[in-house]
Formats: sequence, C-alpha cells, structure tokens
Amino acid sequence: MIRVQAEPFDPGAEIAAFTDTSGRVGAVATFLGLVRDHQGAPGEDPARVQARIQTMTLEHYPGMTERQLRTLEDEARARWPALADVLVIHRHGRMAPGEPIVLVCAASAHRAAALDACAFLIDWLKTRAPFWKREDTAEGGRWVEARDSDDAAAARWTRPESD
Amino acid sequence: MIRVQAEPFDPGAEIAAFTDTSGRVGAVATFLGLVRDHQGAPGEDPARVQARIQTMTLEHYPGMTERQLRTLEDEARARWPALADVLVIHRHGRMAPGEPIVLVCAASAHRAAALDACAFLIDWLKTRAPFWKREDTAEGGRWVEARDSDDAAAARWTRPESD
Amino acid sequence: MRVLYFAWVRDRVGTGEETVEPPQDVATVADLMAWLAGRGPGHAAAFADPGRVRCALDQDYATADAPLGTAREVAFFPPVTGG
Amino acid sequence: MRVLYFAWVRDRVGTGEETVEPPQDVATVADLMAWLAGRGPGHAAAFADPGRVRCALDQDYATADAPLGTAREVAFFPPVTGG
Repeated sequence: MIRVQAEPFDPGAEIAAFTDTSGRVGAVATFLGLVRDHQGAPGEDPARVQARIQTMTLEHYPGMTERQLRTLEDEARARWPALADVLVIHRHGRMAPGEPIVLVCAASAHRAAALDACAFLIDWLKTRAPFWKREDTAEGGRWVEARDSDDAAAARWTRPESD
Repeated sequence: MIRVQAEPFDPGAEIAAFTDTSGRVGAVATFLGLVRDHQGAPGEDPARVQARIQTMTLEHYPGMTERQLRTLEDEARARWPALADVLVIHRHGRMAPGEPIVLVCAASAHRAAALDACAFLIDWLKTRAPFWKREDTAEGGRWVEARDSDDAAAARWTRPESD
Repeated sequence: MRVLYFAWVRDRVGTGEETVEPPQDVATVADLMAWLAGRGPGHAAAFADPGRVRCALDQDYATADAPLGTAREVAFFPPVTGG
Repeated sequence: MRVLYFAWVRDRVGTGEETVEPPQDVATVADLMAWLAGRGPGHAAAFADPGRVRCALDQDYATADAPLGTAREVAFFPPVTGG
C-alpha cells in the first residue's frame, strides 16, 4: 500500500499494524527516514548547519508522486514474488528535526525478500519519487541538492533484463 | 545494545524507543523475525506442517549467546563507523506462531550504514548465535535443520581483510 | 499545454503553473526548455543550465530528447531529493 | 572438563551437562568426540556423524582439528538455527 500525506505518522504504531501475526509471515524489514538537523550543503560544517535549520519543507508533485510510488510497489512485487505485503508512507509539507518523513515496510515468509525489497524501495524512491526538500533557516529557504550517492544506490538494482 | 530474554516484546514500542528523534539520526533500519506456522522440513508441504505446529521452542546456550551477540554488535560498529546505535533483542523459550523472535535495529545519519548493518546483523546472527529451534507438534518435538541459504547469506559479508 | 514548475525551478520562473502554446517547431523537451527560456528573465534563469532540470510528460519521466508528442501536462523540476 | 550438549545432541546423549576426564592423548575436538562416543549408546548416537556436530571451546566456535588446549568448558550442538 502507498500513502502520501501531510499529517505526521507514528512509526511504531504503523509497523505494529503492518505486522501480520497470523503465522504466515516470518520476516518484516522496515526503513524509517527522519528529518535531520544537519542536512546542509555537501562539505558544509554540520555544526554550522545545525545552528541554522529550523524546519524542513517537502514539496511534491501531487498525482505523479502517487503514480511513481505505485509503480515502485508493483516493481518490488514483480521482482520478489515471495513478498507478502508492502507499505510506503511518505509525508509532504513542513516538518521539524526528528520527525518521520518516510516509512518503508516489506514482509515475507523468509528474510531475503523482505530485506532486499525494503532496500530496493527506499533506494528507488530516493531517485524516482518527485519530492524536493527545502531547509528553512533564519536566513530563508535553501533547496537541498540531489546526491550522486543516491543515483549510485539506485543503480545497483538495475537489471539488464529490465530497465 | 544486546538483549536475550524469554519474555515477549512489543516490536512497535521497541522501535519507537530505539528511534532517536533529536535530529541527529536520519535513518533507522529494522528487521523483525516472527514464528511461522509452517517451518517444516525442506520440501515438506506447508499445509501439512501448518496443521501440525502448535508452538516453537528456542533453546540457547546461556553465556555464549550474549558473548556472540556482543561480538556481532562490535563487528557491525567496526564495519560501519557511521552507525549511531544498534539494538538486538532475541528471545528463547516457547512461542506461538506470529510471536516475535528477534528484532534487529540499526540507526545512522544516512541510510546506507543503517540498511547494510541491519542485514549484516541478521545474516550473521543466523549462523553465529547459538540458538536452536524446535517445532512442537501433537506428535512431539522436531529440531529444525540449518539452511544452506543462511550460510550463503552470511558468506556475502566475509571480507578478505578480516575473517 | 499545461506546464508545471517545482522547487527552485518554480521559484525562478515565479509561478507554479502556466498554460502555453508553443509553435509547431517545438518538438522535443529540449526545444520546449529553450522556447520557455525566452519568455522572460525568470524563465531564462530557470533554464539557464538545462542539464540541471528534469522533465515529466504526463507524469512520467522524460529525457531532453523525448518528443513532446501529445503530452497535455509537462513538468520541470530539479533532480528529486525525497525519502 | 565440563561438557555441555544442546538440542538433538543433548536429546541423544541424554543429559545437558557432564564432567569428564579424558586421557592425555585426547588432544583435539575430533579426538574428544571420538572418545565421548565410546561412553555409551546415547553418546554413540550423538556423535555417529561428527560432521553434523558443531563445537565451542570456552564459548568460542572451534573446528574439529582445534586443540582442546586449556579449555574448561566444551560444548557440542547442531548447526545453529536462531533468528
């Protein structure tokens, strides 16, 4: 399932609700992304940035976001047919440091599919889902730059037989 | 931190307590292992096993278990110095299908260290921590056989420069 | 044709959305960026370095050489930074 | 020397723990398994296929060719199946 929302969510409660305790599922892998207080520009002193950042605002492309996340879920289920369930929650709007931004959960009978699908989903989401982070500081907003390492992380999931 | 206990634990509450919301941590990866109702022997019909299994009993080697899990945590922290925190909870004793057995959590500023360390910890734990699963059925107990795929999963973390 | 702008592309253009009617010879994404850049100083700043701008045609990613075809919604934005 | 048994090794031996004093020529883990196998039918069943049994010396994993050295606690068990 895919959820795009402005409202905060409770990661522990979401993971508990996602966890199928019927005995069918043996493995649940999750990834939680939180707002850091020291995003900053590459190479910038974290302490300097930390002193500055007040909130983070996530802009997104309504419609395309949901479409891309659904495609992502479909791709994960096609790659790992053993997946029992998938959940992706992604927030937009203004958030304070420490607040959850994104939660990815993947469940399967054995651990390999859950762990791999969870890593795949967050890696691809980082380069495919149309979200943009802006740091809000006392001096105004600053758009966060995309990181080459995110492209590299997503590229390791590229298979010759698909795209 | 390492915890070995007979008592059940609440995965959602443990993950919530583990999650540092100070703004220092940007990524929390977790793995939860649950008792399945259809462990069975390799190749055995899951439906047949499911009809049979009542509870699962985990035996362990007190002392050595804690020692191996501490070594595992030390190894993860040495491999991923960016790790902010690590938690491993592993139960022993009798459990019903759907109950949590093991929880691994790893936190870091960026996601790579958290995701990789989480997968490393559960893969190594599966081949290093002295636990043995027994299926308790109406006809008596049956020790679960080790899986070659677990050795293969652990082997991918073996680096030439260490062991 | 509906054109959407996001993040710093929108900040520079000065609006999040506009409707445009480019001439017939604007056939690809790259053509459209070059044509939009001529609409004013904000647009020019947004598309000053087209290599830094990403595009979606009807909500699917498209490269600079992609034909506009029958796309009704075109969006321009920086590389994404979610997650 | 304290010897511990776990899981089906313990089931076959019939006890989880015993104290033994093997002779001087029992120098390695493999030697000890062969010597323990001679203690009775339960022990013989437990060590019938030594390749299926794992060992720890003072709570660290040891291979069959490892010298017993000064180990005070020796444990035998099947390959682990936790997690």
